[in-house]
Amino acid sequence: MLTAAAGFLGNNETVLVGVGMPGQAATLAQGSHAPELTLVYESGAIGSRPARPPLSIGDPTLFAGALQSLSVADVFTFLIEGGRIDTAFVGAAEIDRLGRLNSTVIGPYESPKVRLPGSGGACEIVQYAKRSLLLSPLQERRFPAEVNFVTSAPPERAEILIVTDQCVLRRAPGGDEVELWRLYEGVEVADVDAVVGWPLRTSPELERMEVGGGIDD
Amino acid sequence: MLTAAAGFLGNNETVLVGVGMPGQAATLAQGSHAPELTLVYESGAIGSRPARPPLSIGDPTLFAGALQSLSVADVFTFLIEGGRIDTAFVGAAEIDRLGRLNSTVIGPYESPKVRLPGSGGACEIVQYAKRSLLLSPLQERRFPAEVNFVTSAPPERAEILIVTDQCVLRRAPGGDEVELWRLYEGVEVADVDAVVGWPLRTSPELERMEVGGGIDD
Amino acid sequence: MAERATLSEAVAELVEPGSSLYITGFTHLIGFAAAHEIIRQKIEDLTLIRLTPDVVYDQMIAAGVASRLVFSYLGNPGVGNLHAIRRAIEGGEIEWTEYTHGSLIAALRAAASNLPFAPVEAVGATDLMKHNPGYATVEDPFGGGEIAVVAPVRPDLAIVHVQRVDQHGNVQVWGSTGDIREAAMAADRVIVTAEEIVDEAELRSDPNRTLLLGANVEAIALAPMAAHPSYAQGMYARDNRFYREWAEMSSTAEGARAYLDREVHGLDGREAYCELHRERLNELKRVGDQPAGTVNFGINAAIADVQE
Amino acid sequence: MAERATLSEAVAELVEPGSSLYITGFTHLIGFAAAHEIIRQKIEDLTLIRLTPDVVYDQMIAAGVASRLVFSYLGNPGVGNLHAIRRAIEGGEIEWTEYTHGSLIAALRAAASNLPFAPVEAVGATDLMKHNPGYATVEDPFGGGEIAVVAPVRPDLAIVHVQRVDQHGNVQVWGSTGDIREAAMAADRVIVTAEEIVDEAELRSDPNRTLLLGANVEAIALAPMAAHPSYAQGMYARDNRFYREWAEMSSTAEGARAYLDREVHGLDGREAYCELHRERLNELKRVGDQPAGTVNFGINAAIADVQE
Repeated sequence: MLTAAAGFLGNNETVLVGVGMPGQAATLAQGSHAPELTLVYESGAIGSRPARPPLSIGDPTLFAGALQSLSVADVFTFLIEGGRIDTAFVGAAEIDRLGRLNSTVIGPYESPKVRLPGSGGACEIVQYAKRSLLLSPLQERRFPAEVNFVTSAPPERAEILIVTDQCVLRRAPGGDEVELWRLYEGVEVADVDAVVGWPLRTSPELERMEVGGGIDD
Repeated sequence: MLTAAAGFLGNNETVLVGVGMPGQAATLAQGSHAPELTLVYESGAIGSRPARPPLSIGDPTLFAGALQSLSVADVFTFLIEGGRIDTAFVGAAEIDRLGRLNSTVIGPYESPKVRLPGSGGACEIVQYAKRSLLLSPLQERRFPAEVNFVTSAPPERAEILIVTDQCVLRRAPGGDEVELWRLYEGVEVADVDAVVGWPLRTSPELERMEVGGGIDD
Repeated sequence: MAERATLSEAVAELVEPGSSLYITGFTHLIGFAAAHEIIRQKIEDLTLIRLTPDVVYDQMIAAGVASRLVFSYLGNPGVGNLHAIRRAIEGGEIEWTEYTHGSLIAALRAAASNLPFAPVEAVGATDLMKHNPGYATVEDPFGGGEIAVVAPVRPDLAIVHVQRVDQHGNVQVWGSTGDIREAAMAADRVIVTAEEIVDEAELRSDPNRTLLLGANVEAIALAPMAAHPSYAQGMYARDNRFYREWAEMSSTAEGARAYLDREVHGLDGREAYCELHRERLNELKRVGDQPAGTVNFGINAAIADVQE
Repeated sequence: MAERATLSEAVAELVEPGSSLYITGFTHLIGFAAAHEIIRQKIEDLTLIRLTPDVVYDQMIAAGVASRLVFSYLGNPGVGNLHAIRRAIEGGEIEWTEYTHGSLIAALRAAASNLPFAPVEAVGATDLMKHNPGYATVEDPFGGGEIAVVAPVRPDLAIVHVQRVDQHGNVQVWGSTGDIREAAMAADRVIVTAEEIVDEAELRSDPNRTLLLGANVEAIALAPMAAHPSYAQGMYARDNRFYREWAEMSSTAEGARAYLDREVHGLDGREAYCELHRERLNELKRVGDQPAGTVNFGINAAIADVQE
């Protein structure tokens, strides 16, 4: 998943990342084909060069030697809502046919079965980024036809890429729903169909994709 | 006028000033009874200790050794609109019975007879400061019953003090119109009435006032 | 004007039962010492506001001092869940009001500048709109259709932990400045706790680094290591081991309570806490030297002559 | 990504006839060199946007390159009137749109963050409401009555003069930062002119001082003394004598034209201008040494071990 995600990052892009896998994917891309990537953390660390892996997005290692330190208000105002994020890594427990994300709750909102972290910046990030990139294992509970709660909803002009451990799903810019777009070696369309909770359309651009680091890296 | 204005500034106040007379009055107060005065320039220089008189409100001498440098946006957001200005010096070509100020235009707005500087920050400053303080010579054209153009209008809760070369006019907090409040030595009520363009009320608190530095300082 | 106080005095005087409180720090410079002091003084029925409740509010909620939580992201950053808060929410033991980061920071900014609302367009597309009465819509008078707006969020009190403050309460912070300015300016009153109290002249050498003015601060308390177990740039690292241990301890109500009994109620203040953890704190404090470069603020003092 | 260019190339490529332009600087770091270059290249029909048009726009309007002015304060700061602009407005020779400082900066911020409007309550009480279609009112959905709002102001281009920039277009400014961030972030494109081009490492030593990212800048031009006759903190003083001379020269249209013929059209670029004024510039550059104090950004690099 990391290698696949890294492959989608272009050089010269401004990428919003978090700690963990997103940060690792971006670092991977920086080390190979995208050395000019500008990393943005919603904590306000921009262009970080961490001396060690960050423990959280406010970790001093992300600010020491960074290009810029912004307040949270300014990151949201000028970079996120300003539409200056090319690709944003986001997290979610569920993603649905329309590319809407749920990271808020399973069960009724007022009396939750499972209370999840909530939006954080995801609502604004998904609204304004040119492309949102989700890393998620392909599991049935994560891909319902309709999310339990709409935490973030991509606008029509935005692209949504969902990099899973078996395939890449995509809602194209201007598109109306999520489609099967890349299939890793050894995975069949039927394998994906069996998991996704709606009749999954196949993109006219569907291709096989070789994932360098292996599908479980 | 300077000495009179300085006398109205309390210690521990946050005072918004400009270059010229307001800055001089504040400096006078700082040098005598109000050493803890915090000076704010709308340029973002806060707590300045200028090594020489500033040429404009963005003069580096106001920033070198200042307590804080804020962007113009942050001065307006956090200090001015935040209601954190105790006393604000403002300028105007006209002030009327209701304490409204005109610094925009004489004659029709679209085809001005005299085009004045405009609001600058005055609109927001007068709206949000606890007290606005105007330095103005007592001249007929400056005190019409109704201003030609409302550039700034004080809200009911705010105080307006107009320090002239002959008297101090005031609209008390919660008051409805400007009244004669202090009369310098040697000036009579009739002298002021002859100039002001409406039947000027006399404050129940009207007192004689001795102005240290002379009325034309 | 800011008054010097001990942390315990400042909390006793300014944190009122039933009031709303914002402890700042976006995973950095989190005011743990103040939170522990509030728990120790059993000041209850609080409304706790923070973008990221973090372990600090998880502890306060485990301690039972809060009746309401206002937040935009519930997580133990880099570790996982906040168990005490999840238990309280899933068990219906606490009221909560939920925002997104962008709209909560906008709501604070609206409060800070006395505006009746702030536009927060992105929220319009979410289900959160239905669950928080602090959101509403207005018709864009310039023809853009219906737009979501947020009402101001104005805490009664903000408690701000910073790297340094001067004797008058003027504050400088570097590295992550997070939510500090917006929360402090939105609040009616501000307590500053600081790693160091320095001379005003040190701050005045670099006015661009000053985040808050003493004129807007009620109380200053010297409180070294007050952000432990979170970080302070240039001073100490996060105690990540503790963040993980808390995740484990707090997975039961009993575990959380045992911790609080031992390290909060069982100690008479922050000094005892630092003494207890001395060795660990000394490890965390081993930070390298990475000084900010300087710039020249110098002026042409002779310009008054030059210009004639 | 920012490209290196000469000032003349950047202006020729990015300033389009008929477009809207914001030259930044709130009485400090005003981009005079860029303004002169636009006049020299006779790029016309511009909409000029600035909180304080200052002498820089007075010259551009005297030169006839603008058809519209957007502003919030018309003055020659510390000196008096802007004669060319007053003549143009009183003579009906130019269109204008007028704001207050607070609402124009809010309109730039709204543009910078893609919001359809910003609330600007104070403007509601003024006559300006009636004369600027960029203002409207909405009903506060939280019960506060009618509230004034302002539409976004989005310049096609911002030209930003700064103390230093790195090879990638990342910008640092100290002293007054004024309107730079809001104007640059509101604009579709940004040209940076700088006193110095420094290595990225210098900026990285102090990320809190970075005002703009290179990722959001189109072109960088090295342009020492480009703010003359205005100031650059730590570099040179304002040429106040010139501000006064301009007040006198520009009191007639002929006087203003004579100046522009001599010092703009009559010179082939900023280098010739600096050469012409060399002695004067050397006087203005006599600034003292007043270095900003440093702070430590150092981290605990061993934390990964410590935490186990």
